[in-house]
Amino acid sequence: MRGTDFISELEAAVDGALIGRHLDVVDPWLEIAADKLLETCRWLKDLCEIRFDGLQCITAIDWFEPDPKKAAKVEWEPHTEVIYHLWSTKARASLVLKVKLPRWQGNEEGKIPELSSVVSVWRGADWHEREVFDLSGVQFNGHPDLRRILCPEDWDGYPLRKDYEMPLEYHGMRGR
Amino acid sequence: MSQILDDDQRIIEFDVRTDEMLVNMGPQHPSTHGVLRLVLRTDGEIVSEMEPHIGYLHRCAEKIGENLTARQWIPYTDRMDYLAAMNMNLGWSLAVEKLLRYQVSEKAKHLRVLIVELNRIASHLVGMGAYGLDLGTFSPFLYAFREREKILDLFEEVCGARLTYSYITVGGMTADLPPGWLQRCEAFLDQFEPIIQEYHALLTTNAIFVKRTAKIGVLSPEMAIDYGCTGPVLRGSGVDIDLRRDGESIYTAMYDGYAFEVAVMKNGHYPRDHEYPAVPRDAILGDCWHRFFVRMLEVVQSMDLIRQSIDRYSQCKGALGEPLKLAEKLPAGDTYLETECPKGQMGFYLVTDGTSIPWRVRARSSSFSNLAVSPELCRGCLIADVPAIVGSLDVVMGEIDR
Amino acid sequence: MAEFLIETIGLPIWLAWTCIAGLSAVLILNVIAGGALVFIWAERKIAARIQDRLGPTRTGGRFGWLQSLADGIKLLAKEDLMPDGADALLFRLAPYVSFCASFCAFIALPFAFDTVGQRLNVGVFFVVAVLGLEVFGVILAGYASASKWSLFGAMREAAQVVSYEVPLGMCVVVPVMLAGSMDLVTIGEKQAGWATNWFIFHDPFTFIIFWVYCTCAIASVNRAPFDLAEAESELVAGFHTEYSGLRWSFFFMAEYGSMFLVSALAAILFLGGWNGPIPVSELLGLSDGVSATDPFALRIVGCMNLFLKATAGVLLMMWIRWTLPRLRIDQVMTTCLKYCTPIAAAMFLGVMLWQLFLPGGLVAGSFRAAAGVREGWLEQSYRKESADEESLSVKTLSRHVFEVSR
Amino acid sequence: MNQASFGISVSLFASIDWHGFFFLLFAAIACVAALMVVLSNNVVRMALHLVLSLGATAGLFFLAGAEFVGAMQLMIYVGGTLVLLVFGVMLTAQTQLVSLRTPAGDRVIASILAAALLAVLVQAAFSIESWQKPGQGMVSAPTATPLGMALVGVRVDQHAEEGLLAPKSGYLLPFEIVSVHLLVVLIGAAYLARAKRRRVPRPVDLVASVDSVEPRSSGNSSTTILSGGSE
Repeated sequence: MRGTDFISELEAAVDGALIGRHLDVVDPWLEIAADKLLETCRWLKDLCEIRFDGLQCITAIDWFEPDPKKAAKVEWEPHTEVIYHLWSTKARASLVLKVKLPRWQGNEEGKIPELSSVVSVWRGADWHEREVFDLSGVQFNGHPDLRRILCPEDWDGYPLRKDYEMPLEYHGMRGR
Repeated sequence: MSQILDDDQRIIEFDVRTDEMLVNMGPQHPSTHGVLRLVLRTDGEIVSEMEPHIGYLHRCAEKIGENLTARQWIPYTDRMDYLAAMNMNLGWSLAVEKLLRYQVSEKAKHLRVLIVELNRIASHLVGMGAYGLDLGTFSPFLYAFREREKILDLFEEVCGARLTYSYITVGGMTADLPPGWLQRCEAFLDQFEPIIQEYHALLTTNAIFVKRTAKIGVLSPEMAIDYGCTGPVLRGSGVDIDLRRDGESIYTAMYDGYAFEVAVMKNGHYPRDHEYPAVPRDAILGDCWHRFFVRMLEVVQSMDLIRQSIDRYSQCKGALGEPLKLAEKLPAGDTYLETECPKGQMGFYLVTDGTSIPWRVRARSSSFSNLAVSPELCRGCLIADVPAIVGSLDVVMGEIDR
Repeated sequence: MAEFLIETIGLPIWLAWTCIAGLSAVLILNVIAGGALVFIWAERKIAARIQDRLGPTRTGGRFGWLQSLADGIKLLAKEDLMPDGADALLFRLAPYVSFCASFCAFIALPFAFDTVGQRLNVGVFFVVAVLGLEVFGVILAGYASASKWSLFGAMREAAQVVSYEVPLGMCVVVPVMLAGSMDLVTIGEKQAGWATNWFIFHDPFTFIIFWVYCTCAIASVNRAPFDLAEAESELVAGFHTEYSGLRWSFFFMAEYGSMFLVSALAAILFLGGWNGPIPVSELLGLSDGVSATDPFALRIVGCMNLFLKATAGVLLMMWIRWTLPRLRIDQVMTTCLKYCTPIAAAMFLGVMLWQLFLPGGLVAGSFRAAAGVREGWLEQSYRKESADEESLSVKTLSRHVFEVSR
Repeated sequence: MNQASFGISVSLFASIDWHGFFFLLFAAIACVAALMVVLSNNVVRMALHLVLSLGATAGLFFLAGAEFVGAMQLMIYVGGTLVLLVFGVMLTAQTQLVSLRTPAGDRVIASILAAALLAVLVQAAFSIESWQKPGQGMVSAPTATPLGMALVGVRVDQHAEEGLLAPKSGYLLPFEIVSVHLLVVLIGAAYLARAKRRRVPRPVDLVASVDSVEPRSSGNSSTTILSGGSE
């Protein structure tokens, strides 16, 4: 059960989930629609013939070029991307899913993008999602307790965003 | 093999009902490994809720990675799991080489196996010693560090550093082995072999150690996989996964032709390539004792690997090969690679936009997921078990907080 | 001793008695305080040897023997902090309660035949009772330092010491039964002669009870596998987390004092106290075997014997401490309630039956064969010269009684 | 220190009847500590003063030559009961219980009752003539053996002759009954105070019938699922 028939089975199982496929790169990946993510993951873990029971890693990338000169030359427009690395412990197979989200909810500054949480599918996602929320600013709906995990609770701003400015002062400590 | 616990050892009916007490252990607590703060809600001696707080050692290595070239980021990988820096370097170098589709020389491959397995022994020694410290006995810690010093001397001869080596870089190694190093390494292995039995006598088969670790913090295989636990924690629960055999092709290629058994309990017994102490009667698969025992087996396994790699390395003709240029241009794209580090599977995710500086760098830490399971294991145990459980997960804070 | 001073030096009576009283007080206090200092140094050296390192070598001469002095000065110089939430009176009082309890037991502890602070007829009982008081100091310290962790330490310690008094008491009753009296001096004297007279070799049951006694002793002194109170890994430093400087050293001295006390008690109860393995003095005819009339010099040898045995006990405790990991609190309780107490009870029964049927003990060869169970039990060493106060001596009384009641 | 004053202090020193001095000291400690128990408002202080007072009574027993009873007092009361009492106090004296304010009204009533009881006791004490003259000092042979034999039935201290001929029944049986009775009471109390604890679900309970996850044919490296299609 390889490649194409896996993809066709995925499309059959969750319609409208698969938006793009990029198979000729070093690590082939599939692009999944944001609203269909939870359904896809549940299918991959429980119903798909190859049980993807291991969630290796959740990462968020901030595609945004701060200085205008370079921004002109760049072919993608600014967005936030959340990447899920899954693997199956039985079949020794790995899979990469990507979800594209707007940088800010409805494009107004300060409201972070929303995405459904996959903690109900893999318990391991709990801390990974908290880290993505903490460092890159992605709101995971349905997460048991979405709090900052690495930065202090009352830290503002999302450090791994490209346009992030270190605060001038934090509790009396000089920032910059 | 299902053993439902009849004598509910962990639920102890206490007559005196004291009120709930919120108690926190750390961050400067001597038993937690580094700056980890555990908040326990205890009722008398029983821990009803445990929540680890991390982030005290967060140095935002990933943000810095967005301004450095691939080779310049190597020293940051050293500081993640500072007890096994060589494995970290290897993981990052292989990820970049996978993106570049670059093959290192045969000699470099065998040298990498040698160095990485030696570092695994050093890391497991620290794990064993610190675990003895958690359970109250101080002596094994010193025996472990006495042996580790010898390994660090060997590393010092190779790359000049004792803890953060930055020796393995993208495209090979910064320097070849000094003359006579292989003989000294072999001498170390020969004198280290009998000492392993000492450690077994001191801890593994020690009645009180068994009493403190058997049946404590039992992690079922499904929960281990569900939480993304990897390495000795996963193998301690009986899941037969070791990336050196089941990993990505570029990583398993290094171990091609090496004979080694994965240290996991398969249908009731561990691999028998050496005579190991028997599993105590009341230890269940997945408890603290098994996690500790898997690490002790891996030390012996690594010694075999080192001996094989020494033979292969000395037979290789040809040059070691120079590492890539400092500002090597990276093709656009992204790649993710996991390698088998002593604490578990350490993954590096590299996203590039065509220049020599990566767009995004992400390190997936093994202890991060291993620690994520600890609140589940510590629910309902005694206060004295919390360091035993957290110690058996062998977490390193540098790797968790990055 | 006092007569010796009065006749030879001609001191007035009261001066002689005060000197003796002063001397014995100083002796006891210094022996223990000095002992504690030596044990501190010994602990560091032994721990080092076990862990394949050197331990203190530079302080004061070759083997770092001044290390304890250095520690003492450091502790004196350290500031005596007190946490603000602490209950001032209790916080200051706790170390001294613990210190006094541990040292007060030395009053009744005989070092040689009659060289004892105050010869109590209920010596053993008194020592065990006072040992139980030491837990007060710990409880008060735990509560007064107003920190959750020390409270935990104090609670654990209280639970442990109170529950370990039960098996300890049972183990102590066996030698009392064999010697027929609670007076430590009598117990010690009963084991004079060859080593085979020692109670540990009296019969298999006493041998086992000796080891049960050792376990309970280690537990009641909070050492090695049972040192829950200051389990560094969980409770930082247990009840004396908040203490520093001199106050902390009092806890330390109390611990070493009671360690020495417990091993000295073991030596007297089971290992023949001040009697050496071979009765050299009798063989050389220096004394007629009944140690009451020994010349004074022999008592010095007796003291040395007891010190050697007690120190061996302390070194054993140190050895165990640096090899074994720590037990969990419920395992400590289980060992006490499910292992030590039942075994002690069974052995007690065993010794009683043995005593009934084989009064001479395992090796009947001891030339001072104890008369019979009743006489042994009743034979008191207070055969007063002036028997007038007592209408009839208890010895005749006892034999008659049992004929009547049979 | 010249000879004269040395002489005086020494004679003073020798003339003090040590026995009386210590008796007064211990009695004073016992009474003051008992008072402090009543007066202090910090629960743990109360417990400490109780310990002091009972310890002083133990001292009195020793002074009176009753070593066995003194040691018994030390062990049972101070070493056992009070440890548990302090134990209990420590666990509960978290916040509200630490300082107890007794209203003035109760104090007055309490003092009246106490004074009445004291009067009765003092009157009774002075009415017994054998207690009039100060005691005749230490008992000659303070040993525990007569106690043991009294248990068995031989009352050595009383008229020794008849005691010998017709030994009355000793105290052994009542002694045993009382101890068994206490044991039953203790176990009952422990059972009643047992906290009904609901079972905390633990991961171990989820250990269903687990056969360790057997791997697929080992030896080949893991590949991405998507690459198969494109090669």
